[in-house]
Amino acid sequence: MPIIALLIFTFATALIGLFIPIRYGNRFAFISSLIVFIYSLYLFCTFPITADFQYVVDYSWIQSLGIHFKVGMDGISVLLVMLTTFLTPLIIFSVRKSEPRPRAFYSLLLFMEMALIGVFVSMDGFLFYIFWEIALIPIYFICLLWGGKDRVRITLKFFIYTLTGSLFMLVGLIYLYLHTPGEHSFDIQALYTAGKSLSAHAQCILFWFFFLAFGIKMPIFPLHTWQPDTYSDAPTQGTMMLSGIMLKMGIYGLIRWMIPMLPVGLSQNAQYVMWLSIAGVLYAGIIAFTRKDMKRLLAYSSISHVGLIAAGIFAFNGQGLQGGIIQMLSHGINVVGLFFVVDIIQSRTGTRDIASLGGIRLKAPYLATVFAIIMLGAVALPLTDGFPGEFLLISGVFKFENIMGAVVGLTIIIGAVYMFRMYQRTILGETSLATENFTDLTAGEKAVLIPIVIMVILIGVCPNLFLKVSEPAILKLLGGI
Amino acid sequence: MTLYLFLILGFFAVLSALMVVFSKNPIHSILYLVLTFFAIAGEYVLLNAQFLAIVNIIVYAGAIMVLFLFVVMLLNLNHETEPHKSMLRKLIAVIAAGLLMVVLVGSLKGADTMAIQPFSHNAGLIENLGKVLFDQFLLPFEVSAVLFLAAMVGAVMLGKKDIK
Amino acid sequence: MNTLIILSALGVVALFAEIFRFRKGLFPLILIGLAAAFFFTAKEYNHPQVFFGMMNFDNYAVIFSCAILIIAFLWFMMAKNYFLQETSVTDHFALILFSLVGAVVMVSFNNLTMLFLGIEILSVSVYVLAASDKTNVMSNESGFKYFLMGSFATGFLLFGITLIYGVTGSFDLTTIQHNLSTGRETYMALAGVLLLMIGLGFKSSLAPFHFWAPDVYEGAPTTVTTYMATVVKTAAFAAFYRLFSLCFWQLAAHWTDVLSWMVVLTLFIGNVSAVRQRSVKRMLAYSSVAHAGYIAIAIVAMSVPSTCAILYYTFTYSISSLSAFTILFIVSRHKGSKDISAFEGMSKANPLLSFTMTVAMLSLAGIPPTAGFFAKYYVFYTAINHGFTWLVLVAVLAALVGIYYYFRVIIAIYFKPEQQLVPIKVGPLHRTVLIITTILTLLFGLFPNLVLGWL
Amino acid sequence: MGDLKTIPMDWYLLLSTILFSIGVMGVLFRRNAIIIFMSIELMLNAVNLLLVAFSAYHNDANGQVFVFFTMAVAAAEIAVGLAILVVVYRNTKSTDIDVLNRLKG
Amino acid sequence: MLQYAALIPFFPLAGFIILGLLNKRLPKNLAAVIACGMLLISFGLALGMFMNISGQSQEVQLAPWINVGSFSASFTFLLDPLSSIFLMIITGVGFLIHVYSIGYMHDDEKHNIFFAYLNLFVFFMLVLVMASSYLLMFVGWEGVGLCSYLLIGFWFKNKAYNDAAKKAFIMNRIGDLGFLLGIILLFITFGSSDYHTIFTKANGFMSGDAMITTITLLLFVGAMGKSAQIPLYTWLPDAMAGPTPVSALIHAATMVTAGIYMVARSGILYALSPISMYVVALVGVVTAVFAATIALTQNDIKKVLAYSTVSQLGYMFLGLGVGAFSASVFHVMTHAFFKALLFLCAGSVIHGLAGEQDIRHMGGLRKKLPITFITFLIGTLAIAGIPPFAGFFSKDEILIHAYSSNKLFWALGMLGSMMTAFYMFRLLFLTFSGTYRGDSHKVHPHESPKVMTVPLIILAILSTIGGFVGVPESLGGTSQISKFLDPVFKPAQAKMMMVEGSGGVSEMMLMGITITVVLISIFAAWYMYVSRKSVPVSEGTKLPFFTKLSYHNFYVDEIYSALITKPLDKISELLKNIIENKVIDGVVNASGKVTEWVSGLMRFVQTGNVDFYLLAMVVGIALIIFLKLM
Repeated sequence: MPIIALLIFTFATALIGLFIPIRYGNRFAFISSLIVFIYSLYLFCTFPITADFQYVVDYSWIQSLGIHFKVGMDGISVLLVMLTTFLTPLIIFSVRKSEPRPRAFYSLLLFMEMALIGVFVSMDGFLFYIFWEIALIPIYFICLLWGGKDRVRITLKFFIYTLTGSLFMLVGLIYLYLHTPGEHSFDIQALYTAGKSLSAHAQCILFWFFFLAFGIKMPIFPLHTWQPDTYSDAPTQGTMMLSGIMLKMGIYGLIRWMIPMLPVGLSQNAQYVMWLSIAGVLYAGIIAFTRKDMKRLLAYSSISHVGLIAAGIFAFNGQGLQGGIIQMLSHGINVVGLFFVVDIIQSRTGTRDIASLGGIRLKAPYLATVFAIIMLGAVALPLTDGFPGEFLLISGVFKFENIMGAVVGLTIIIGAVYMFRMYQRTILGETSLATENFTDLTAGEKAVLIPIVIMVILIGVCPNLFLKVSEPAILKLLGGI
Repeated sequence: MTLYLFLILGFFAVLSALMVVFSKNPIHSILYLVLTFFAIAGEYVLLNAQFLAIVNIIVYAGAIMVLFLFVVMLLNLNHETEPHKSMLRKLIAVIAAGLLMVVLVGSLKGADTMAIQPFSHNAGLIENLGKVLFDQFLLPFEVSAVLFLAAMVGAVMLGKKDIK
Repeated sequence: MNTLIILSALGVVALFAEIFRFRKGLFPLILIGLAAAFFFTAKEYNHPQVFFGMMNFDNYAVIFSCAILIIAFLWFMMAKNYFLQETSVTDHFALILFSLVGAVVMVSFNNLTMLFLGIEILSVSVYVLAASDKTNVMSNESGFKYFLMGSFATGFLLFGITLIYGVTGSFDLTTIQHNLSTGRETYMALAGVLLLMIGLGFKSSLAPFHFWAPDVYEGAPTTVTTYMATVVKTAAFAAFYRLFSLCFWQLAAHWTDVLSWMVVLTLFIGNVSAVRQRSVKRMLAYSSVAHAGYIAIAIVAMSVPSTCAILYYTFTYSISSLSAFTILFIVSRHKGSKDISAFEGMSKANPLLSFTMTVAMLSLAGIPPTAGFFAKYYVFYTAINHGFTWLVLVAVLAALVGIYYYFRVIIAIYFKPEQQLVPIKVGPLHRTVLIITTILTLLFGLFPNLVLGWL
Repeated sequence: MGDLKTIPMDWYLLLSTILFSIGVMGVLFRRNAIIIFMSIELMLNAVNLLLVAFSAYHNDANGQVFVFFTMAVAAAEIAVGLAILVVVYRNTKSTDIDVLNRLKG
Repeated sequence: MLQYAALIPFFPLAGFIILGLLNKRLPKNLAAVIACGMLLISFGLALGMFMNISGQSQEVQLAPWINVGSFSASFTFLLDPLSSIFLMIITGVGFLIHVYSIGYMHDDEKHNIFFAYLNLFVFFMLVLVMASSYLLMFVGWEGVGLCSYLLIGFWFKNKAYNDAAKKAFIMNRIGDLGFLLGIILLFITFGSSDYHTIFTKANGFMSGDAMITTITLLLFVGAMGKSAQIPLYTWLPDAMAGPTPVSALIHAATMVTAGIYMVARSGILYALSPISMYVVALVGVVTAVFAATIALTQNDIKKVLAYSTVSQLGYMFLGLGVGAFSASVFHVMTHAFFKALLFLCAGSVIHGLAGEQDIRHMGGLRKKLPITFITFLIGTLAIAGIPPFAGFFSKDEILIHAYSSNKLFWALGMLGSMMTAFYMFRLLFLTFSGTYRGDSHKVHPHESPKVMTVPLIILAILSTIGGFVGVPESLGGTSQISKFLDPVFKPAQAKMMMVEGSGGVSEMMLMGITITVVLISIFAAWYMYVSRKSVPVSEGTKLPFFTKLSYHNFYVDEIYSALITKPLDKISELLKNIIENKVIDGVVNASGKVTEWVSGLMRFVQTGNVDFYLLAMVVGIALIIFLKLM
């Protein structure tokens, strides 16, 4: 029931938000998302740490097809729901007052929050797919309506790209559904059973179908080319949503749906997909070296980070999975923070071009400090949030195969190179023409960034707080195969 | 005997059908078409469907062909206004149609070895037909009234000049 | 049967209205009549009746009739304004009502004679309607092309019927089915089946017999195009499926591969051709061809769920198309252009039109939570269930191309800066139609059981 | 074949197929819409012939009744068709089908 | 008592938090007092621990950290003799440098932040040495790297300084990757990263085990990065961009010795792998000599000291590599004293000359800066290895062990210490003797304030007497330090079965040789720079080949740049412009383009001519029937 409450509440606020007087639009959206956050925090704090799904609700939806409205949360879901509900208020709060058509913007954000929560709690394949796709619509419009110059082409590409994957996933889901024992059903357990009973050949083919969907969403090299364009052209809040939460959908899909359903498919293809992921880590990282546009640089860094997460998850051992989960949280938090910083810089100077910036620290020490801390999280310095995840992931991959671990480990060097380069050229040095009149963080901006900074350190120092929540679910997952 | 009759009528039908297509003057085409219909009506008689044969002549050769003639006259098409297609396209048309024929004939030939005894059935007699038509086929018969109504309304609607 | 009587009577009344100067009251009367027809049809649900062995009003027929009546009802609401400016309103209404008779016959036939007559009644009316904008050469051309090709295709359809008759000695579906199952003369029967498939494929615009569709759709008055894309298409597929599922399923092994290749071709041509269209109307025409391809997948994978798939798909597709065409109608009348540029930047001044158009496009593109998604889902499900996974993969690729052109409309609506902020006036009837179609699109998308539950 | 009194069904099939194909050829061959309409009539007649033959073969009146309906349909169609043609002619002053190619692409 | 020692790191952390949060709101003096005070408290606790440790080792668990299944890591501190020595060095020398900084940084506008960073650094350094597991050590390890980054780039307006900071961080990261992979391998091999568990389980391994060799080599990569060994040493000379106290604290006394600490800590593992030991020694000795040759020609006062540090670190690794763990730790300690002293003196000189660092513009400062001169002299004597100064004992012990292990290493070591003496005295002479060569109108050399000179004096004293804790038995000493460390290194030494020393007589002889060689070097330096008063030529003049090579650091930076940095940037652009844009995205876009193109073609098929449509239909029908029925 709590889950239904979450979904309905977010949906209702999204609707109501359309009709709220513009003056109160921001406050309304922020407060309602804050309520959602507080409620989910309550759920999180009282969450019983077992491997079973909690708060399960099961309604029959389309009887004739065995489709149910079945939702529930286990340790993995609850973390991602938390991530969503934590970031959404921040993202909403970070919207600038000057944004045109604010009500639609907030409503789309809230609507998206609903869809994302839905994705993370679905226990029915069909429902999952519906939420998966629904989440795409608001972000599409956010990018289309408030995006940059080349948005038409880019958003369409983004949409078709992601839909390509999803449609293949749909085919895969239907195929699995038709192999569920007895009365066909989309229930997650039934799909697990169905998937496992398939021949190795069928599993491999389905594996690639699903991989396409999740791989594009994340994105994994070489399915990533929609991403840098979209990130750099979308409005910052859209980028935050995309990178902070939405790409976790792909990773979550891997963990929740793909791997448990197709264990043989995984074991036969893990080699290839892991090498792809690792190639992505290096490839995107190296490309990030010379990016001039800050958003683009972060976009590539995101690909690089996600490649690592994917590799860890495909390695499919305790470290890899747990690392993946904690890294999902920390990556979400870091990347939202970083994109917001970029947004601040852009709104002050009108440019994201690294070369024309510099010396911001002289004018805005707070910004510089906050940026530095979040960046350190991104480069996985111990005691920041990036470290536990990255360490676990690398060791997970290493455990799977030494060479891979060693190669993927290069990320800690590469990441440092591009991040520090960017930091140095934008924040340090002498002021440039663009940054001469730079002003430091406003109270509102601090209100967004400080929670992020706190989370960066909190996860770094006490990762156990989160790891222990997902542990039973992960163990069950590992044991189930 | 009947076989020869069949063949002769068939020959006429085919020949005049070809003339319909190849005649340059539309009026000639219409007349050849009438000839074809007569030949086909002859075949009907051969099959002991006298009523249909008569109807065929009345409806087709009579009504429809007059309609055609009427339109041709109305549109003043009795002279050769039709710009002919290029040889290539005509050739393609002939080939395509020939192809279709070959394929159809090929697919149907040897499908079965049934034979018909002409003049030996009474199914085509008017009384039988009447029974079937107004008993079994009453509903289609009535529904075809709607068809005619629709065609009539349509033709009138298209034909009449709008009062502007 | 009642349905037929009511519809025919309404048609005749419409004709007389011209004579008795009853035009004003005609429109409400027709709506009431349609509602009554719907009521009497619905009453026959679960009471299958056979009339003279010619019509079988089973649940399939009842539900498709109801669907057609609902669509027709909405269509009348949409088309009213258009016809009021014409002098021959009553003729139009009468023709539509007659054609509805044909459509109802097509979904309930139990005899090839009825099928043939049904198709012809529907076609003849629509030939005329397509050409009904008499002074417009486009409309003339459209009607002429439709007529010429339609009657040509009728020839093949008839040939097919004849061959079937030759093999089975009957026009009655039950007898045909029975006689075919004894396996006699399969060869000729198969030729008959293929020719019937070609004839019906023409009516439902499957490639390579689709060529008429884009031209005719574009040239015909928008309201008539709407009618063709909705009622005619629904009836055509209902008839197609009814015939093939009742009579020819034993021969499925022989014709599914042909049909599946036709589907592939249709999906390809329909979707790919739509990409470069500037005219929204023509784009929708191609999209209509493409959708025929998706629906035909359900026929290829003939099995129990196919019925539901076809019902759901045709019905929801009709509703979404109705919505899209209505907006196109409104916009093109306002801007004087059917070009996609007419839609540019209308989002700010016309939130209702923009929103409903977006929903319609999403539905046609098959994006959840709209009905279009579930329709595609159900078709895919049917096909995979029947082992036609490869066909589904083709359809998936086609759907991706589809996104491309449907989204161009959405982009035009939202993206381009507003050139003029004049809100387009939307009449109350149109408004009602749009709201109803949009709500139905979303409602059926979320609760497909509302449609599926009946079959 | 033997008996002159019996005619093989195949021959009817052949004859009507040939006539049908000539109709098809006519449709493809000519540009004058009226001739094309006539060719279509030819196709329908070919089918009618076959129907009657089958009817005779089955000794069943249904086939012949169906011919009635075919004729009815043909008449209705041709009436509508010619009406459309007249409308077209009014606007284009031609019955050449190739003139009608504004709708394309 | 020992329990309280676990609190040691938290005082500097508290200092950092207070200074960091309040920052400018705090008056400078108060800030300085807080920073120094925190360190003083820590030092007090460290001292108390040192007094009470007497060979025990104790773990203090503070909190769990990461638990994943069998994998677990916690915040646990290990208190044992080895860590206590390092604690003493860090807090003690650190405190002095803090005090010195009060004077040195007095006028800097970011004074408070500077102290905050220093405190943070000390915190991480303490974590590093107190960690009871490799993973926690890694926390400190990366933490000090971060602080080093922050402090090198402290004057962030200068691009070169920022570059230096970034270079330091990234080079360290390269090493860290090795370290990290080593830790992961440890986890996989031993199921834990706790020293205790690992060292206990390591006893079960054979000497020369491949896994252990891999692990130790990977760990050593980490050490090479942090302790600036070939090939990862180039960041350290550049790191002199930071304020001089930073150079003293981080890049001389403490952080750079982390690598030595780590290898010493892992003694048992290294003992099990002769190959790794050999590699450590080889890298160490090569670095020692190589860096010394570069130091010979440098003209920047801090650069000379930096290369000297690299060289001295090489000695320490040599010591580790030949199994002289306690000797190396001993050298770490003495080095901390004298190198901190030297750096601070250099700072004092720079301070006195208003920022001048080029020794070609110095000279004759003996009179102007007497205290600095004397303390610098003591430091120089100590590093050169003149008895009884601290450096002599520690370095000699390393050399003696080297001799008994490998004569070549010893010979190279000798060469190195000869050069050391030369370049140090060259520095001394060029700076303090002769006449002032700078622009005396603009710059007025002056002695530094008390707050700076007092730490100098204290460090000078330590450099003088520090060596006595490790006077070898051959010289009648008791070698207290090695006894003190014995509990830590015993198991390792037992594994190695090394020959202990090579007999008293021979030791005496080796010492004699060393001293002689060093004295000759000093004389040579005196001859060149005092007697002949030669001064290094100014920039731009042609230099002899080897001098040039040495002066330009053998062009290693240029080589790295040409081989690694620039190609990577090129590859980056190449990947983006060719692979990304043309190939991958090209395929994606092409699919769209092809669709549009085909769509364009399809428009020609829809000709608008009915007869074509009809023809297509007929052909279609014929084809269908043909394919199906023929």
